[in-house]
Amino acid sequence: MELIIFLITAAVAITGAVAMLLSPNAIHSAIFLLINFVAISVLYVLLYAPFLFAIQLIVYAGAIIVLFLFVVMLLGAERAEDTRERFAWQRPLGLTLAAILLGLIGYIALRGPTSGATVADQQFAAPERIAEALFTTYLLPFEITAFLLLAAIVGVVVLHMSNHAGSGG
Amino acid sequence: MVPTSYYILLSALLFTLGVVGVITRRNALVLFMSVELMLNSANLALVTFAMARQDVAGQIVVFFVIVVAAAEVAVGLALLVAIFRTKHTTDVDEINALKG
Amino acid sequence: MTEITIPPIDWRVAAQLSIIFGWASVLLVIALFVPRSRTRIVGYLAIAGAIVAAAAGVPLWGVNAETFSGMLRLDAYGLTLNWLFLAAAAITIVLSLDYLPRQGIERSEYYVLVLFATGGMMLLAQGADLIILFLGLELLSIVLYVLTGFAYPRNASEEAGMKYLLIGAFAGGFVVFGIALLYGATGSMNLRAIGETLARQALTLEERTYLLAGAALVVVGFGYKVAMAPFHMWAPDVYEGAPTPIAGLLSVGSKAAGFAALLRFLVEALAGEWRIWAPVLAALAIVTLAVGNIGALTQRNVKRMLAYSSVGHAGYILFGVIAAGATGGVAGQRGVESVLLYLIAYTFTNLGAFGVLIALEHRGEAAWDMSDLAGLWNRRPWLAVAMAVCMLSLAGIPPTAGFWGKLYVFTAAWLAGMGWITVIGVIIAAIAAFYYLRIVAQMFMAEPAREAPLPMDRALQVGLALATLGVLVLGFIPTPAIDLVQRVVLGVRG
Amino acid sequence: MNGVPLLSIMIWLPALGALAVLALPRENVAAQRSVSLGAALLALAAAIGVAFRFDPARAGFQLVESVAWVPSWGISYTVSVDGISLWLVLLTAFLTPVALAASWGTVERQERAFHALVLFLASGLFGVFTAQDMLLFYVFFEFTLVPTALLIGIWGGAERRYAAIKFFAYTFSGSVFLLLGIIGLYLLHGQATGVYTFDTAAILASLQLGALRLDAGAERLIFGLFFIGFAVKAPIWPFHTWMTTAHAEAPSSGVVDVIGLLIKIGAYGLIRFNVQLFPATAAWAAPAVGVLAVIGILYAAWIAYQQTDMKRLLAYASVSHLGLIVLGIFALNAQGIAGAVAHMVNSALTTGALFLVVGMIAARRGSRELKSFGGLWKATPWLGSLTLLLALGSIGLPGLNGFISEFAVLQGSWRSPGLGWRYALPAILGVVLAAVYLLHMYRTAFMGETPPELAQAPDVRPRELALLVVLAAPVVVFGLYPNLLFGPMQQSVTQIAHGTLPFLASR
Repeated sequence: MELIIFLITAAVAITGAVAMLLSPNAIHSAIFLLINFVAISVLYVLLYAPFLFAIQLIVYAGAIIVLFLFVVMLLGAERAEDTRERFAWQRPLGLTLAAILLGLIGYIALRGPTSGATVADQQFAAPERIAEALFTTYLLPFEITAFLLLAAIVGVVVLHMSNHAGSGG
Repeated sequence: MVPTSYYILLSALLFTLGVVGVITRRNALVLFMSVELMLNSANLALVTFAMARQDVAGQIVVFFVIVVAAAEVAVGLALLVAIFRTKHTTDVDEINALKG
Repeated sequence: MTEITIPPIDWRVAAQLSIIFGWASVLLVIALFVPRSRTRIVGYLAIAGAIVAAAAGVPLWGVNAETFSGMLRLDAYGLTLNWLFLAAAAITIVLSLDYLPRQGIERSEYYVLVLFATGGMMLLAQGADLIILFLGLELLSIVLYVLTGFAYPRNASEEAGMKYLLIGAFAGGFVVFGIALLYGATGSMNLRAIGETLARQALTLEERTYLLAGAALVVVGFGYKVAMAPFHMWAPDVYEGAPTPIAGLLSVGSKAAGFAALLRFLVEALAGEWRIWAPVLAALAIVTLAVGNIGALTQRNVKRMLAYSSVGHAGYILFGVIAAGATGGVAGQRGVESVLLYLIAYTFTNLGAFGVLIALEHRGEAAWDMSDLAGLWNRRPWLAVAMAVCMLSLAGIPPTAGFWGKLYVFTAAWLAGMGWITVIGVIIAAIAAFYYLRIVAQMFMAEPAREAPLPMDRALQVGLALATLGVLVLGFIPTPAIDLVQRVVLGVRG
Repeated sequence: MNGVPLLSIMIWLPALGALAVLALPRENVAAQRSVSLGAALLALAAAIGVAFRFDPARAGFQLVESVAWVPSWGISYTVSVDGISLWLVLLTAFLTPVALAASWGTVERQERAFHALVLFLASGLFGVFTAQDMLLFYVFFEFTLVPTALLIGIWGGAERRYAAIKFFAYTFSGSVFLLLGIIGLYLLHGQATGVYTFDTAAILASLQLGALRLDAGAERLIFGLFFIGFAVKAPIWPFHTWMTTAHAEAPSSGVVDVIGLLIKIGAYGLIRFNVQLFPATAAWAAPAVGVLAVIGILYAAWIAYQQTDMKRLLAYASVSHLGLIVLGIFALNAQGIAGAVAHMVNSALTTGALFLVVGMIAARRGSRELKSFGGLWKATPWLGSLTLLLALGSIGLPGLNGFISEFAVLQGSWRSPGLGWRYALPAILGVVLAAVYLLHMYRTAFMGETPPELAQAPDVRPRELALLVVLAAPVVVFGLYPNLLFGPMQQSVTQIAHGTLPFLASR
């Protein structure tokens, strides 16, 4: 059963990726990428990574994709590349993939992912374990990410402000 | 149990698709998305190996990769917005003041 | 709920890093209170921070320790490189003090970002774990994207930043996937642990496949970072578009840090596979040399020429990296030393060359064409002499720093049993001398194209003098630097 | 007195003088001239001091001064002289003040930098001829390139940039092979004996004592690398084209030709490294090198005869002389090598003086084309007679200096088992041709009808007279008393020739 779930999810993920590449429209690309991300998050559940499942949905699917969409719409750049043809396959494909994903998630939620598990310690990556590791073994990288984000924030602010200074004169 | 190699195969495939995207597409936004796809496939591989080895390290790295990706996207989009305001394009081929 | 106790930390190991990151954060706050007209103060403070961090390293010489669960290493290798990075950062800031207001892009955050970049480089030099290497790389890169795009209102600068970012993110993807595969193959991301696993030779066929593929991907990712061919195509565009001091920092700091990490990765983790990766890297080194130097030959734009030349120099450094992995005899040790010496020589030389370009640049007007250098000897003799010294050093002509670097890498490669690449490298060095020479000829033997005044600020003079004197002193008295690098032993050999 | 490091003083004095000159104010030309000339004369005094301390009865290196430079690599600052380098050191010391004085009034701009570069060049040349450490030798060898290229490129003729770049590109390309050879020899020696050193004497000892045994392939490879470097620098035909361009485009006063281009570093390197370190391979290669040398002698002489530009003519003449020198070196016997060294000194003196003469008369006429001259004898009898003396010396008239060294080279090559009469005869033909082209030039310029532009040309000025007399004096002295020239080098040359003897005998 698990194999079937895996195969279906994998198919969805690949289809999403391919469709992202083929869409001439940046918005469609972003949505197909979203589908891909959600599919991968399903796989995370299968792989006993509940914490990452949540992070994947919240950060990637929630924040990054939204940021993409926001920029695309802000810039009006959705068809910056090739505007000649518009494929009719995108909408039904996207809807189908989304439906499959929803079904999968519902199934897993009802049955649980551990159909044929032979894993010794299913809790090896429980959120508490991750938290503990983050603050002990992985303290240094954790601190570095703090500075990395700080640098990125400063950078974004600088780029934005210099832009203002420039357009102001 | 799904064999580990299936997952690795899938992630390799997605990674390749991401690389292809970066190489073939010209829209800077889609380039970004392709890079995200690459990072995600790497994450999938990491989680798979973490599972195979019952080791939390792989998952921790995924966490860091996600943070880095977010920071990168933030800076990238800020740059893109800045460029777009002056040039009104996201096509990397038109970002060619430097070609020569 | 388990109690989380933070493990004890050996602060000696993280001392320099803490100073840099801490000071950068403090400066961010200070910058808020510095009026816009006196941003320079932040620059001075940043330099002071770099000097303090460098001084803090002095008592640490000889310490060989790890902390943060073996992720951060302090050894002579890391310490030497840290000093190099701090020197590069300080010179870059000195060169920027005058450049930024002239270009109308002076902002205090600039100096803070340079410090952050330096911190990223130091992480690459000290990191003993793939995670740290990855995060250091990304920290460095993200800051450099921003700094590359800093030169508003020049559109080219932002575009260069964008180009660099896309390539950098692409390369980052390779690194992450490579790390994933290495982790899958060996079950660890600690460099030494990977090396030990390999030494036991207990890998299955599948795991070996993962290992080699992962190593290849990591090398490709770092290859982009250090601009080795065929992953170099971004370099000329980015160098040209970036603010000139940042182009200098890119060409020395980012490259040195990339090589520092690559060397540690290859030697500590993958020394056991030397027979496989050495020929591959040797081929890459030759391609890099050819592409970089032939590319430089065709350029009339000096900034682009320096970019191609820096690609070419990556090839020479690769010689040392290859030698560093060789087991048995003195070759490996010589390789590590040669890479360090080459990086030291190259850093001073290239910063000097970019410093001269900065002196030539005026607001809103790029002076990077060969003809802009014409007759510089008549207009500004010392500027011409400084540039000539740097060009001779890049060409590897004694008695300059570059000569010793070349001599060292050639010797190391020969000792590692790669005499043939030494021969090719030497022949290419002879060809490369030509385009450096063309610049010297242009400065000394051509008539000036125009008589634009060249105002030079005191800070710029100091920065240029530092770099040029560094090249000359290293050239005449290389002994201290050589003795320094000869005491460097990569942890794993100890 | 013995504690004074005379050699180092001699090497570094000109460089210090150069820095001092650069520190002087731009306008004060008189001070610049006196400081630079003073530095050069002091260096000459030091060189003469070296000559007095030198013991001609001993072979090998003397007056060794050694300081560790990069001890961990076995690089040291070791300078010393033997009988061969002594002469080249003296030649350099002698020509430097002459060149500086000859430049007065001919350098239109930036005289300060001109003097400084000439002095730097002198330092480099001293270093090349005294360095006993291979790497130190290489450093000085390369260091001479930069001032020479700048001197040609800044103050030269119309095509000066091309000439300077060509000069640099050729010689630098050659010298990287030299570097490769040095590194190779260093590593092979280190691996064989465990002692990593660049010291020529130490490596020579290891080679002779058998501590370092190279197989024939490796030895030939390293010999070849050294040879390429020196052949380009020397220059041996067919690598000579940079030299004629450089001579043609160098400042027409002839200063740079005298100091920068005529002092034979390449030929010196051939003796010091190729012949001394690898006698077996030298014997093996002698016939082939001899062919190149003979072709060079004849070809350059023939081209020289066809030249109408006097500087070009002299340039080809010096290539032809160089062929003779190389032939002498690869005769591999005492006579040949001694003759070659003597000819290096003699041709630098006479050809250099002729270059200065060309500079002087070109300044009077504003042209170097032979056909615009004629009848100078009538206008400038003193200049004419001195030039005749120098030209005859260069041709090799018995009683003047050229004769004795050419004779030694020819005799040496005739007797050498590696070369023999097949090589000596065409070389003799080349010597005859030299008489033809030089006398042709002399006759065209100084005899015949005087064109109106030259009728009022002033005769030799006091400074010019002093220069030419200074240069002509050794021409006569060496001609009348050749033992002065050959005596001090005898032991060193014999020692080198002794090394090649077994390999020549086995042919």
